[in-house]
Amino acid sequence: MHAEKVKHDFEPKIVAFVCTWCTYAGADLAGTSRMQYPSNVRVVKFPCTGRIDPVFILRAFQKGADGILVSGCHPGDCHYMAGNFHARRRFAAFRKLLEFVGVDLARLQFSWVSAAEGGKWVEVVTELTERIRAMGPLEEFKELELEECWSGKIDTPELQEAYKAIP
Amino acid sequence: MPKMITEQNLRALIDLLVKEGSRVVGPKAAGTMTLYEPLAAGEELVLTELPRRSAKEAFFPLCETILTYAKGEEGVQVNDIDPARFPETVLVAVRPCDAAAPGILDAVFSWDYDDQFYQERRKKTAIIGLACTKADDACFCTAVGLSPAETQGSDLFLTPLSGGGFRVEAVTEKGEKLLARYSQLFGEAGSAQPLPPAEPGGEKLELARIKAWLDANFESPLWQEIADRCAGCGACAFLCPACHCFDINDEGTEAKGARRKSWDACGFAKFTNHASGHNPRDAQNKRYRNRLMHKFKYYDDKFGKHLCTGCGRCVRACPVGIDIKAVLDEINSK
Amino acid sequence: MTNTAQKLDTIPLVDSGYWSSVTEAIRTEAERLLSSGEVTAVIGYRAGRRSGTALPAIATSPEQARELVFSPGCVNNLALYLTKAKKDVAKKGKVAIVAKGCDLKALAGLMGESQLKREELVIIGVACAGVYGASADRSLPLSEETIARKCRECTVHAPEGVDLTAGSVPALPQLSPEEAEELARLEAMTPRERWAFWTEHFSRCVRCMACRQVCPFCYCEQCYCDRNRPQGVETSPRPAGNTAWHIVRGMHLAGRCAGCAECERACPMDIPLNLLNRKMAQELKELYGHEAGIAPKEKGPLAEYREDDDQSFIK
Amino acid sequence: MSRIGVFVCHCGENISRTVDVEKVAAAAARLSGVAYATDYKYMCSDPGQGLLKKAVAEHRLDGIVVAACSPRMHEKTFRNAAKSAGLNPFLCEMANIREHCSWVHEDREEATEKAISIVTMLVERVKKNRKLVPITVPITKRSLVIGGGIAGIQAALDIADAGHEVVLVEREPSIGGHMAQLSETFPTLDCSQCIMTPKMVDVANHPNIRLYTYSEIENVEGYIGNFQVTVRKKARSVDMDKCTGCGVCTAKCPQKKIPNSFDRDLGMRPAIYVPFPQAVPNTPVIDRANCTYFKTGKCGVCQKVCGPGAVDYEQQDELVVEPVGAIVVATGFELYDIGPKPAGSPYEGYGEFGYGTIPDVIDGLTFERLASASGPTGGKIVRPSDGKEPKQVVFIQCVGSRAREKGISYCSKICCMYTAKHTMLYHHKVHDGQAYVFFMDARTPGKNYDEFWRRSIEEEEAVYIRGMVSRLYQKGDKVVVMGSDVLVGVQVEIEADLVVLATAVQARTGADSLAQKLGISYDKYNFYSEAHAKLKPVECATAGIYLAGACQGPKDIPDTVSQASAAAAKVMTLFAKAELEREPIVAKVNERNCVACFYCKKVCPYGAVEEKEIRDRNGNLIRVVAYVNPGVCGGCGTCQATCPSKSVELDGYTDEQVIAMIDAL
Amino acid sequence: MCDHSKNIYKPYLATIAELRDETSDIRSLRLVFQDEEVREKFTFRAGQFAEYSAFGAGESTFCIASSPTRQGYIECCFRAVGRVTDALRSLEVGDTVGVRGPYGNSFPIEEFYGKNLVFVAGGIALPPLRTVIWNCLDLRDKFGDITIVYGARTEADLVYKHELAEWEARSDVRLVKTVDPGGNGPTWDGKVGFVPTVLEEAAPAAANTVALVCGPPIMIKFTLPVLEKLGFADDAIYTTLENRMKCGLGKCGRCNVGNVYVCKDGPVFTARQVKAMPQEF
Repeated sequence: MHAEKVKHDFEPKIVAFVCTWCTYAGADLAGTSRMQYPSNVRVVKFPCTGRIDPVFILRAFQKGADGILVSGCHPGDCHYMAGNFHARRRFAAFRKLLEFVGVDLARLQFSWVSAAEGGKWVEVVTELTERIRAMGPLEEFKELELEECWSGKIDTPELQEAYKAIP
Repeated sequence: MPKMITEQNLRALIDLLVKEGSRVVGPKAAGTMTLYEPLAAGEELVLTELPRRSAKEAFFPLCETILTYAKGEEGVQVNDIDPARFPETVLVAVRPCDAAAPGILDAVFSWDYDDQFYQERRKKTAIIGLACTKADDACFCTAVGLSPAETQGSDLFLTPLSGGGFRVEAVTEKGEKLLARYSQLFGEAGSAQPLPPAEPGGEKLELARIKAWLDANFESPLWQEIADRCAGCGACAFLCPACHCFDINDEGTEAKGARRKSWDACGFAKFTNHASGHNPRDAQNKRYRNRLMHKFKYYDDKFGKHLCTGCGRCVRACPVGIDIKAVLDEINSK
Repeated sequence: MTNTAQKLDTIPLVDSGYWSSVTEAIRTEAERLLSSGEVTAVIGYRAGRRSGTALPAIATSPEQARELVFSPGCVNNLALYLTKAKKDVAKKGKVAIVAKGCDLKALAGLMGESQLKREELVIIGVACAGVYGASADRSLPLSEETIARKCRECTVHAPEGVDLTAGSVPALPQLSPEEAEELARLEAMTPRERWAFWTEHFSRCVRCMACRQVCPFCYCEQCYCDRNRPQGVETSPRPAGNTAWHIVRGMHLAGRCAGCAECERACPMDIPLNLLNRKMAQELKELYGHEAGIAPKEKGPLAEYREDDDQSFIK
Repeated sequence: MSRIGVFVCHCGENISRTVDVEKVAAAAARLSGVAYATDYKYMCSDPGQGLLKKAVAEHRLDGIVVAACSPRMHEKTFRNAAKSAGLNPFLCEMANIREHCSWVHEDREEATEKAISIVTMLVERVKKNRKLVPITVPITKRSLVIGGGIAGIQAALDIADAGHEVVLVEREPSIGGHMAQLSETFPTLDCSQCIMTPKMVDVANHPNIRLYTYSEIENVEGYIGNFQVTVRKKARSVDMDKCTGCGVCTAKCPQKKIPNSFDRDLGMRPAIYVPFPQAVPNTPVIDRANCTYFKTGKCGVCQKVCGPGAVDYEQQDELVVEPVGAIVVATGFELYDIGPKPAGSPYEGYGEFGYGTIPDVIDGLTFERLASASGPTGGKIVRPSDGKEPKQVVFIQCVGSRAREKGISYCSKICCMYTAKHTMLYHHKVHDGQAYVFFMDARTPGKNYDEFWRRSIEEEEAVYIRGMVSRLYQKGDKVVVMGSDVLVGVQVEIEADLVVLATAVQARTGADSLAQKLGISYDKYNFYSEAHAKLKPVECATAGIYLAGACQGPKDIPDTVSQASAAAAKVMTLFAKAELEREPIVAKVNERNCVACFYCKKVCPYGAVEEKEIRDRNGNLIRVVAYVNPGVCGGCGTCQATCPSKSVELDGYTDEQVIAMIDAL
Repeated sequence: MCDHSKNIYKPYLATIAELRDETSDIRSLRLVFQDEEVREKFTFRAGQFAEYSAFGAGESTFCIASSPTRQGYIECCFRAVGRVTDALRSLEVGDTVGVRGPYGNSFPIEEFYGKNLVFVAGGIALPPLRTVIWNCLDLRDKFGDITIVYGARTEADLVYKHELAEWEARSDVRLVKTVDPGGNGPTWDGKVGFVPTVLEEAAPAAANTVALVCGPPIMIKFTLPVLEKLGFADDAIYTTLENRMKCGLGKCGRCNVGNVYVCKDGPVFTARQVKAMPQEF
């Protein structure tokens, strides 16, 4: 029934920031329904999308995420009434800022996945993983991590060595 | 016999040095500014402008990794950075106010404990100074005892000649060696006259008088008056050729990461803040006082030098118009 | 000068009488306010040591009021001196502040954020013709060449809602919107090109925090980026931490920034920081119709919502 | 925090089938800060929990990660186990390697790798977890019921009977609400007054009920268990303590020509009046807008005739503060105004149906007053225009309801049934009369409802015409109703003597402003929103506030009474505990860093953020900071994401915890 | 002492051999250098400090709290109040920390030979004196009377409780322990009162005596006049200053009080020296 497992050259790191009431539960439902999806995603649970600080997205990119999903309750379904409405504005603005700085927004997905939408969770995660896999690793932030003074070039051989020494 | 070098040969010298594996750092166009940066070729050298940041970062970089660590099964592994492997460097077209700085900073970086990150770079760096023929109204090197033609601090010193090219003076043995090694690029100076040095304006300062006032005026309304305006940023300190405060931080996780040393500024509110919340310099007046005292009194007390070369960078950069020259003028007149 | 064919962009935008009339109006009002005891201090500008410069001044006596000036060198947004981080300045009692139109927006923003109360403030508005740009040759008069980029697109030459307007707005030519053009140029780039543009700038950042320290809205006691438990943003001046810092700052100011461009002016590394703020302002205007204005707002675009807000970007 | 125990569950084979649990445990054991790691077949079983408890003691664990199923499944279980092992339960976290891993991935290698990474993230998180203590909130065991209709009366009586004090606030001079206006009720045709008035009297006499009529809610502060409600007692101009209800004043009042709104303006009342004879309390009120004394300063008849001297023209509105622990909102509904579109109304009017212009076009509630034995006509059905008995009556259903183009798309739920009832009442009173009903659908779910509806057709001879009325106009003393019968496919024209419109039920005018005072949410029609449509149908999202009756949406009497009792039961459940215990996932303000921009307050969906003044020892104000009331905080964390300096932090989801997880990626 | 020939910022690695919670947030660590050579060569003097790192969090400065007479390990004691101290506190026996040092000057123990000693400490400031106390007790016959006045806010805030008991039991030490009013439990057998007051009551003779004082600024402020009243000269009073430090090497520019670098000119100062400094600490 299941297709033969394909080995890919590049397996992206995908981080999902989700609210506990809808999307986390939706992902649970995908589990109880034994749906299958790529194993790249790591879920970080929040009470509400309203709690998700843009800094977390930035930090995840810096720490090696190749793609990020932010997902919560559909509008009107927020367990806290309005958290997702605030989140919606916050991320509408933040994605524009990231885009302006030069982050490809294809790497940052937002979705509403309810507790009943196990299928949608699978769909969203699969689609994002495949898209990022096709795009390749997010080099931009990784390059930055290695750079030091003098206009961002690794300046000396010993520094290059030092960075290599960080496993 | 005085030597000279044409501008073309100066650029050729850079090309040659780079080719031989030296790192050459000099003024280079960086967007709207000029910065001291590693040069890939002689043509990148900019001779007309004072770089926005001082040359101190050739010895004391903005941020440098001093060690890396990783936690493995057998505990923590610390990976050293060996200063012995820093590259041979030539700092080229350094203005006298920048060239003077290392001579001031040597004292603190070798005081009992040798900071090899600084020392090793210092040892391996030759400085080719360049006399200034123009100054702006922020420049005040002459007021603090330097001059646009000051050779002290340089190993080799260039003075622009009226007909183009530069008169070359070997100031130190290091300079002599450079001169000898690349003699094919240097010619005889002949009769060409050097361009007159720049004339920075402003009142002369009696630094001893200023120090005497500082000795006696730890408490003074002056500090509050300046602090009222001071926004508490670090622009002055970071652009200063002589400021050398730094911070040490671990970046990374418990499992792996790097320890880094980076510039810090005594004007920052949290500079002296204890983890407990106690802060000895808890107000901007105390912090500005420390800045000025450190420059013209404390460092003098300790090392007999003052931490100012009159480059004027802090004057130009201060977003709220604090003018250290005006402050010194005021103290000088007291 | 014998040179009659003066370059068009170096022609003075206003005659020097304008500056002296504004200066005189500020002095007169400041003197009156201080001698009547209506205020304890007037925050204004006085001339700096170097020609063409001016610096923030806090006049507490009628004599000091006579030293206040208004010139093209009066670049600072003095609202800075009213916010909490610099609260020493606004000593006890009512203070007056000299404010250009752009500064008024910052004052309004601060009122909306409960940092200021209008009734505790006397605002001396300036009918402003514009000020020098950061790299201007200050020996020249204010001209198309020397004017600040933000002033080229100023819509608030005449202050509103102030207690007194100093001077009157002279006739000013329409100037090309350089910043808007630059923004459009960046928007037209590919993400990778923009990334290169910004990281080149950010890699030069020395983390002197001048952008933060001069920002009227960065009045937090403890900046998020100075926190170390957790260290959300790396503090050392490396490209990674610098980029994070400027993105975080851009986000923290989104919907709050009044567009005074002080961050950009203060930056010793010439990072065009106001482009970030301007971009966010433009987006928030498009998305939610928000614009920084002279009237304080109750909430601001990122503290409120509508149920039918755009969500086309959400799957 | 660095003696962490990691317990990897096989979940029978549910996890171990695809995840190499031993490898996960071994990898966990190598993580810094992990003092003990093991795997076990069923962690949630008694022996599994025993294993955990034993390990806590043996290895002095100060944090636990159970890698097993979803925390939504067993977080409570393991936190309780941790608690019984002497550990703060909030130092225990679950790594979801079943729903999020073993069940959704087939490749053993990949799934194992993912499980290790999930466990690593949770271990890093637990290192930053803090001990949290459940929050207890004291409860004031009194409740407020807003609205004295059948919903409010039922809720108040239930709570009062359980022994708790109730404050019942009614806007009108008398309790009773819409039900008191009805003639008879479907599907049993009981006389509404007969079943209602005894309950009204019970309220008046109940020792646990404090009744405020002619009063409104001025302000609500506080939170669950601890509300402070300010009630505005409007000036009645009659001293309730002195008045004996003798009725002399109303009889002697010279101003008698004021339309009585209780009777839908069909009858008249004096300026000092009780709205209807069975009113509770039976104390008159002076309608100051229409009283000659108040308008001109002359008259004063009522004061002169009042024996006990109860009439008090100087009486002022009075504000009373009532501390209560719970609030039942039962403010009911009003009828859609079917006249031309009123200014400010979101809905289009029904000018075309002549309401307000043609006197013999009336709404259903007016018909109730006509049919009521205690109504203005004594129960005789007559036309408002000439007092003649109508021989042909047309009833039109769905006026306003289910009319998206007019602004309302919902069904008003009660109209099908009351129209059927109207046809019956009409037929009982006018035996030779004919009732026609224009209807879209007949909706009769409910016990004995369909039977009742059929009876109106089969026994009471009402003619039901499926279709909408297209036009309606006055012709002589008749009202011509033109419509189409879509079943037969013909145009119908009826010359009616009376037209009765079944108008939509809508939220009370001002329902939104009351909601804002209460801090509860409401939908676009201003009906109050329940916390969950199915599972929390009587609770508001704001803790401690409950809904009863038509203020939440159109309802008939049985549903209203059921919901009222349900709301009362919720209040009693709350009051059954000595103190309220809440999960401590609430936001806290770091007062040292707070700069009082109050963005937290601006975004808080619960209104939990207050402004707190910090004063020195001498009482001088130093500064103002934000304060999050833990009793009100819902724990969403929106404040923290919004706070520029992160001076407010949500316990259980702190930045340190989140960033530790991200860094462990 | 560190081999600074290459990288003066590189710490030695040490293993936590023992740890002890002194109070709810104060912890003592006993550290043993991992490198055998360092273990043998590492020497220090009482009063010197070191930079301790928790890798990933950074470095923090505390005195070496153990006595130079006890070899093979060093001890430190700290309150978990910041990023680094929190991280240090989260480490367990067997975990690795970094140590740089010893830095700064020290108490001139040899000059105290033959003299009486009075130690006055408050709260968490006992560790810098504890190193001297043990140093002197280990060379007991070189000193005259030894008096220790130690106080804390409450009983629970006293550090080194087991050692207090040990000193109390010794006949050659006079320990006066005290807690602030209200800080005493039902079984408290010490004094109740603030340290300066208790010191005044204890009234150690000033003749041929050196006083070593360590404590919070407020305690120092009220203790110095008491000592003066008891007849102690400013030169006979020693204290230590603790400023925020990063390098510990006299370079980073943080710890200076006027032109005095606490990390190199200090941390041990006489009262005379402290009085001569600008009052900015």
